[in-house]
Amino acid sequence: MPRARVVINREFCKGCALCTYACPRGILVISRDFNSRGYYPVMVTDEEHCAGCGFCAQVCPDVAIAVYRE
Amino acid sequence: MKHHEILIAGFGGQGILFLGRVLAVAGMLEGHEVSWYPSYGPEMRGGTANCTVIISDEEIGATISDRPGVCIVMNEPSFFRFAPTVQPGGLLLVNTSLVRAKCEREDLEVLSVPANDLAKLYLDGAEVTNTIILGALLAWRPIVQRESAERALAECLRGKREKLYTLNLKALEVGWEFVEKGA
Amino acid sequence: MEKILMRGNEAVAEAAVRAGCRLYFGYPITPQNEISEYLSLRLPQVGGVFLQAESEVAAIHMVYGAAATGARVMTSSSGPGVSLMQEGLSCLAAAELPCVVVNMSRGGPGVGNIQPAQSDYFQAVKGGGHGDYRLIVLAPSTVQELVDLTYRAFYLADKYRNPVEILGDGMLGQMMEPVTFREPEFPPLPPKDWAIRGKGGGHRKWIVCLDLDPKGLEELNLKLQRKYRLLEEQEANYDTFGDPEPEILLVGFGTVGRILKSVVREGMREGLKLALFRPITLFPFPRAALFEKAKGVKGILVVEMNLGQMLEDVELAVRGKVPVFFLGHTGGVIPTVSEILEHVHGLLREEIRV
Amino acid sequence: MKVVFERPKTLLEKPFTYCPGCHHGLAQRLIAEVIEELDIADRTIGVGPIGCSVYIYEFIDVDFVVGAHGRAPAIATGIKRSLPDRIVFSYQGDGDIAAIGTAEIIHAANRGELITAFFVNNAVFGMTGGQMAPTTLLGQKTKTTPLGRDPQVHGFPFRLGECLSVLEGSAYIARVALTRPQFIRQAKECIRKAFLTQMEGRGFSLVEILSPCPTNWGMSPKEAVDWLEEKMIPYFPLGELKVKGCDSREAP
Repeated sequence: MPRARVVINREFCKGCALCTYACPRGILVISRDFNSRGYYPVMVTDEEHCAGCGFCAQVCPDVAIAVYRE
Repeated sequence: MKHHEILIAGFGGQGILFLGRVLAVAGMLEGHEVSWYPSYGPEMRGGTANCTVIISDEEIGATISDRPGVCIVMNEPSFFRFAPTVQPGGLLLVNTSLVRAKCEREDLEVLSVPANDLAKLYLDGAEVTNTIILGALLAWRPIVQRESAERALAECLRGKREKLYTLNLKALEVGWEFVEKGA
Repeated sequence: MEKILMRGNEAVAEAAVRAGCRLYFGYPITPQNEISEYLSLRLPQVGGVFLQAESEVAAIHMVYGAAATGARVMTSSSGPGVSLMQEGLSCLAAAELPCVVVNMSRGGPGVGNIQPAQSDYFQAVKGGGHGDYRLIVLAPSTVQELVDLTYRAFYLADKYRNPVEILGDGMLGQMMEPVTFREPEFPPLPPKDWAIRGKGGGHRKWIVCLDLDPKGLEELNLKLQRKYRLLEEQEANYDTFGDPEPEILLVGFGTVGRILKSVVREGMREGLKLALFRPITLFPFPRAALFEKAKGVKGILVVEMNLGQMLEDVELAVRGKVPVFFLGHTGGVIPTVSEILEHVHGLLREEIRV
Repeated sequence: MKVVFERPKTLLEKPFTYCPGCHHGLAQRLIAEVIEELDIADRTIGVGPIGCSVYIYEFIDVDFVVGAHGRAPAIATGIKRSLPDRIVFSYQGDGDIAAIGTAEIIHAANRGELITAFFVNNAVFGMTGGQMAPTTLLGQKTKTTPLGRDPQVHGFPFRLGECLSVLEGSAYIARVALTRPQFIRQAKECIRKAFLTQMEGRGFSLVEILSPCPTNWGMSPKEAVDWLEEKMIPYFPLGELKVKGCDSREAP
């Protein structure tokens, strides 16, 4: 069971990747599937490792990320 | 039918606009149509002032006149500028205290009133030459009744300037008497 | 009712307050400063707001903001200042916000001078700023009419959700005439449910003066045009005076309109068959009425304190059926009764063969 | 699970129309959060400008008025004077507030107008396609400074915040950036203080938000964020420039 959960709104994300640099654990990457607007949104590679710090959501210019923690 | 076009001219500080306003209010109080149109802007700030008052029994169209029937000149520059414009047969009222030049036109009625000298003689030199001139004008030609002018003075001197009312009444009397006793 | 001898500028200010105007934003410019001077004292007495802005540009946008809240608001200026306000007026027209703008116009172009002129006619009636819009333009010719049209201006602004310009001039602003403040009764106005006042418990609203979608913007423009057509049908207004079957019809607005009244009166005394047609609304221009009135006349003489601006609307209105002549002065020169009358005689002698 | 972060309700549920990596969305999220936390959405009126910032009216769930280029402070003044108990803010870019609308913002501040201005400074004209802004840095290349901004020709980058700080009517002026989580936390605090300054009737308030424009800077979002920190912050230092009664440059 992961301790935290990152929910990415794939339709809001524009793949700017700023969250991937903000994540202290490096578990966010740009996905290979584009969304309906043609952007490649981010995805979580290893949710087990998420500490639920919320940095990704804080820096997201598109407010496309929600974060939850135990 | 009553219809007077009166041009009043002089320099700033002589109460030109005030004199015009008193005339207009007096006309209004008598139930006539009236209008008052001042010169304004840099012309006034440069020291000269004039206004046109029209008192009429019919609705007033043009509010200025290029040939006024009555013209009051309170200083010399005004005399030179406006005396030639007066309608033939019209009245030119000259403040001879300040206008030394003589009117060459023979088609005018000329009324000479040494308003500043009268003020010095009877009113301690108070700055009410405008009202002295008004008194003289109304004694010579009853454009409005003297009582209306007195009421208009009260109307125009309401509030802060109320204390000047008595002085102005006296000034009106001085001008009136000057004409009555034979100008 | 009591008559008060009042200066045009002060009369318009008092009428605005009585019409319910509670906010004024403006910037000093001669010859209309008495409007703001009067309101700076008067508006606080009725719980209103007077604010001297840093420029006419700022003033008109303050008007825009206050108008968006549904308040009755006005500004005033003269020629060069009204030019600076065109940006805001275009926005007010686009956002369909009601407000009243008084232009006590002066000599132009450029800084010009401060004497009365009517050379802002094109600017006032043809839009003035960018885009396909019109202001409602009212042209009073006496101080009493200035008062009556100020009441009407606020009513029309609210009724049509459109900026209204009162186009006066330095003479009308500076002169005094007796006035009474007869408060007119207008039909009830629809509620301002569009006003921006914070969403409260309800849904949010917005007022914008842009639409980046071409179809949307065209739709707005078509809606505005429908409004302008309605205005033409319902609000075109004018005054006539003189011979019921004139040979020469004199046409002039505002200050010139009243001078022409003297011309007609004097001409009729001399046995001339003259009449006056004086548009009171410059937009909508009383085209249909003028077309009717022009039937049977030998000629029309348009007189303006500009070099032929309303002239174009007169020509359009009579559609070439009657010869139209023009006499104009500008730069602060005021046409005189005798000059105009002489011109009329000249026309009858030479131009118009009876 | 507890919520660490969720999109605020006052930010309408639709994707931003800004370019990838642009901080407008972030700035608008913080404003929406503060409005929500202060519980003032029902009596807040926003004033939109022209430029990329204009889209704010599509995203924050409060009443909005949008007017012409640079005039938002005048429009906000009209609204506030008409409805003194409402909370009125403008949201403007650098071209809007620091070039065409300089007079309006300076005089609104100097009057101590009880409004709050948010100033998004990205050192370039965004919507018109990347021309020089008053805040363009020396040497910075833009569409109209193709060889870099030359002070001999174009003058110097304009520090609006400092300029407004010296006015008697301004009560709260701060400059913030949104490039890292701690900056973002500070920014939100400044935005909150700015609104409170207005609500407490202390005077005019402004928060300048340094923001990247990857598209017009010709950079990736990450490069743009780095460039902002390396180049912009040294010229436009972060912190509170004015808190009425004291003159402090400390970060909140």
